[in-house]
Amino acid sequence: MEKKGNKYMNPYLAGLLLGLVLLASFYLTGRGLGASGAMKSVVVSGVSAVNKDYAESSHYYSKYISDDKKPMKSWLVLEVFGVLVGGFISGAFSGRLKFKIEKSPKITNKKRIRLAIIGGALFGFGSQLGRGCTSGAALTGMATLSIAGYVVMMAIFGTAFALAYFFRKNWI
Amino acid sequence: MKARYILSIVLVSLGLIAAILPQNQNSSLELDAKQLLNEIQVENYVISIDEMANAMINDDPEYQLIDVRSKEEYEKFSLPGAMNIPFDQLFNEEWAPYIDQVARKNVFYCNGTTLASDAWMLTRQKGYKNNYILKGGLNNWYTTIIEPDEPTLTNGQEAMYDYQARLGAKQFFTGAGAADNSSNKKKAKKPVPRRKKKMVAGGCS
Amino acid sequence: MKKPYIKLLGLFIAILLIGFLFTSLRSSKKYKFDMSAEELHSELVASNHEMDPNKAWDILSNNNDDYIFVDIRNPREFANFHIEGAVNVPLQRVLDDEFIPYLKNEKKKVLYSNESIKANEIRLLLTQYGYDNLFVLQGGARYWKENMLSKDVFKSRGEYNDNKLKFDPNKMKAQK
Amino acid sequence: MGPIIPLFEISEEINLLIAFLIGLGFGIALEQAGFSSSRKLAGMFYGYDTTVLKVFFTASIVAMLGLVFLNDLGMIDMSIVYVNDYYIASAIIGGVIMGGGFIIGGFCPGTSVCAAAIGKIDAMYFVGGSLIGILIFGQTYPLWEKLHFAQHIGPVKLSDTLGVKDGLLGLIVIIAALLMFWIGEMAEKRFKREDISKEL
Repeated sequence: MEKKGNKYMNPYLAGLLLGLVLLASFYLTGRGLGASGAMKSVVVSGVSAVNKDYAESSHYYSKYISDDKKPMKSWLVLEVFGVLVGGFISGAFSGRLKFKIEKSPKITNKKRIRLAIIGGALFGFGSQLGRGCTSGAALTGMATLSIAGYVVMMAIFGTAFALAYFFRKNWI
Repeated sequence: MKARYILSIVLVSLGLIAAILPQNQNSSLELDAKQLLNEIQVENYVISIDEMANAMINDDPEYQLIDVRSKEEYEKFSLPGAMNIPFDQLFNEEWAPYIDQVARKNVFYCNGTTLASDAWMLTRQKGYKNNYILKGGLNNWYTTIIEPDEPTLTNGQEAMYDYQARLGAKQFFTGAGAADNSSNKKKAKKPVPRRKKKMVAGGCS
Repeated sequence: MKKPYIKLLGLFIAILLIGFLFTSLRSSKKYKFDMSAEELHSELVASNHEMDPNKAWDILSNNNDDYIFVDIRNPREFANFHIEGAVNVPLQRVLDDEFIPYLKNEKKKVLYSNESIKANEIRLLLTQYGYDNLFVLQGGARYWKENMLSKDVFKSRGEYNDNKLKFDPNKMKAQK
Repeated sequence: MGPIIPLFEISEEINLLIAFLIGLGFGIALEQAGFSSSRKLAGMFYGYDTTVLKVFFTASIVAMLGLVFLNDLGMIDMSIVYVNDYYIASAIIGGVIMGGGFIIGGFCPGTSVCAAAIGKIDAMYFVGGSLIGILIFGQTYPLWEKLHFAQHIGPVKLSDTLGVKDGLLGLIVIIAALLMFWIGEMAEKRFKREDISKEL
């Protein structure tokens, strides 16, 4: 089975690996992992590149812009860049590099992409409101036993379970 | 064997160990007894009278004298430029910016040694840096600067230089140029931003 | 069918054993303070643990068994001179297990060093570390040797008063 | 004693390098776990593949246990380690919106980046969608500002609220997670979808 090259690692082993990475992050930097924060940095620097005055006057963007720090030169951006490279390396070693759209055969590519954009937009919006995504709020928060982590985790998975029935055609 | 069984066993046993461990809070700043004992042995927290007198004459901004005696004693007599932090108020929040900082050498003094050494022990144990003790306190200051013993020939050249410097210092502190005691209480130097232990900024937002 | 369970049970017991062994070994190596700096501070403000040399003299001359003198200087200094009946606990080793019997007992321990400063610091350290009944001999060995043991009958012992101002600040100004 | 970078005031460049290396590990772990596949992720909610549950909980338990042991060995100052700030309303509402995004889009931000790296086109659109979502949030921020800061509790730990030791709560979480793993593996048998599993 291993020879086929597209089999994934045992989930528990992968979890152990991910947990050790998270622990290393805590030990080295005192903070956990994150992903949506980097995307926010991209948005913030994009907005301020288009219209700097507007970005500086906005309550939201101005929090992340100041003269001495550039939003793109932040910890999370570099970390997510690492995820991109790490994913690529891992995919290359396991022979999984391939352009494709993953979906249920019941829906068209166009619909899958439309759903991906809507889902992404919802996730992006929610991550800003909820102060972090699955990695930044739920995974990291659970490891530090913070209430916020458990609440966000339960909200995400609870909602996804509750809505799963309505979107079953997209996946199975 | 299924991975889940092994994982369950390992996690439950580690969890049991974790559950019986006492919960203690580490502090990266505070010293434990062994570390503090090492600091006491190394003894680089004592500032000699000569060094301090020299700094005072040159108005060295690096030093800040701190009088840890009571307010009454301080008002009666204190060294020029000293500020007053009475020992019983040592940990009051208002003094924190002065005793917990990294920019200057704070020199604690009292009449003898006890209060200053108490103050040093307490602040050092909390992890504050840059605090020192004036060796022998005011009594030693008086006998060294104001009534210095004239060195005999056997004391060597070094002692003679020290003696000369002390005579100069005496001139400075008691001579015509010395300011009146009431006005030489210079204002304490402004507090600098203290080294605060703060939580890492993290998360995703 | 039974074998895997035995293996798992073995693994379970092995991890637990190693874990407990590890935790019990580690706990003996900690030098955590019993008292926080704030607690010690309020204790220092409230009470006085200084031992006047004259009182110490009385204790010694009365052979008072409640007290024990502890010399925290190094063994060489101790060999040169020490107060009668004192035990030697070198400063760098005060936390070692071998000296616990001398320091952790019902008796009142009077610490002294060459001067009072080191003894005072060690007293604070040990108090915070959970020891009690510790006092500091004011003036230390030097004052003791020079003033208490002085053969000069004309030199009165007087009172040890290093914690008071020994000079008159007003007189100092009069020298101008 | 850790955390090393904030305590030893290590330079910003090293910090960013470490960020990259940690990201590298994060990416490899996500990809190896199969989080780069949206149908595998979504399988969690239909029972045919509970990888998400297993990886997610194993990872947080390993890190949690690791923190407890590091703390006990005096190797980490937990008072510095970041604990997520808890704002009740925004955490719940944000979580609900994210849950919707998860089931519709099939990714979360971290996994979408990882999936985009190995050429999943839907993941690339998901990343684009996230950027749009964040932009929308930024543009309409005045509407949400109040909600964003409502009911602030602060960085509170569950163990402190319940008044138990971190390690004991850890044991409870472990037992709960192991129960979930067991249920998950039963569900995988019950809702088996060979057609999907083969494709992944």
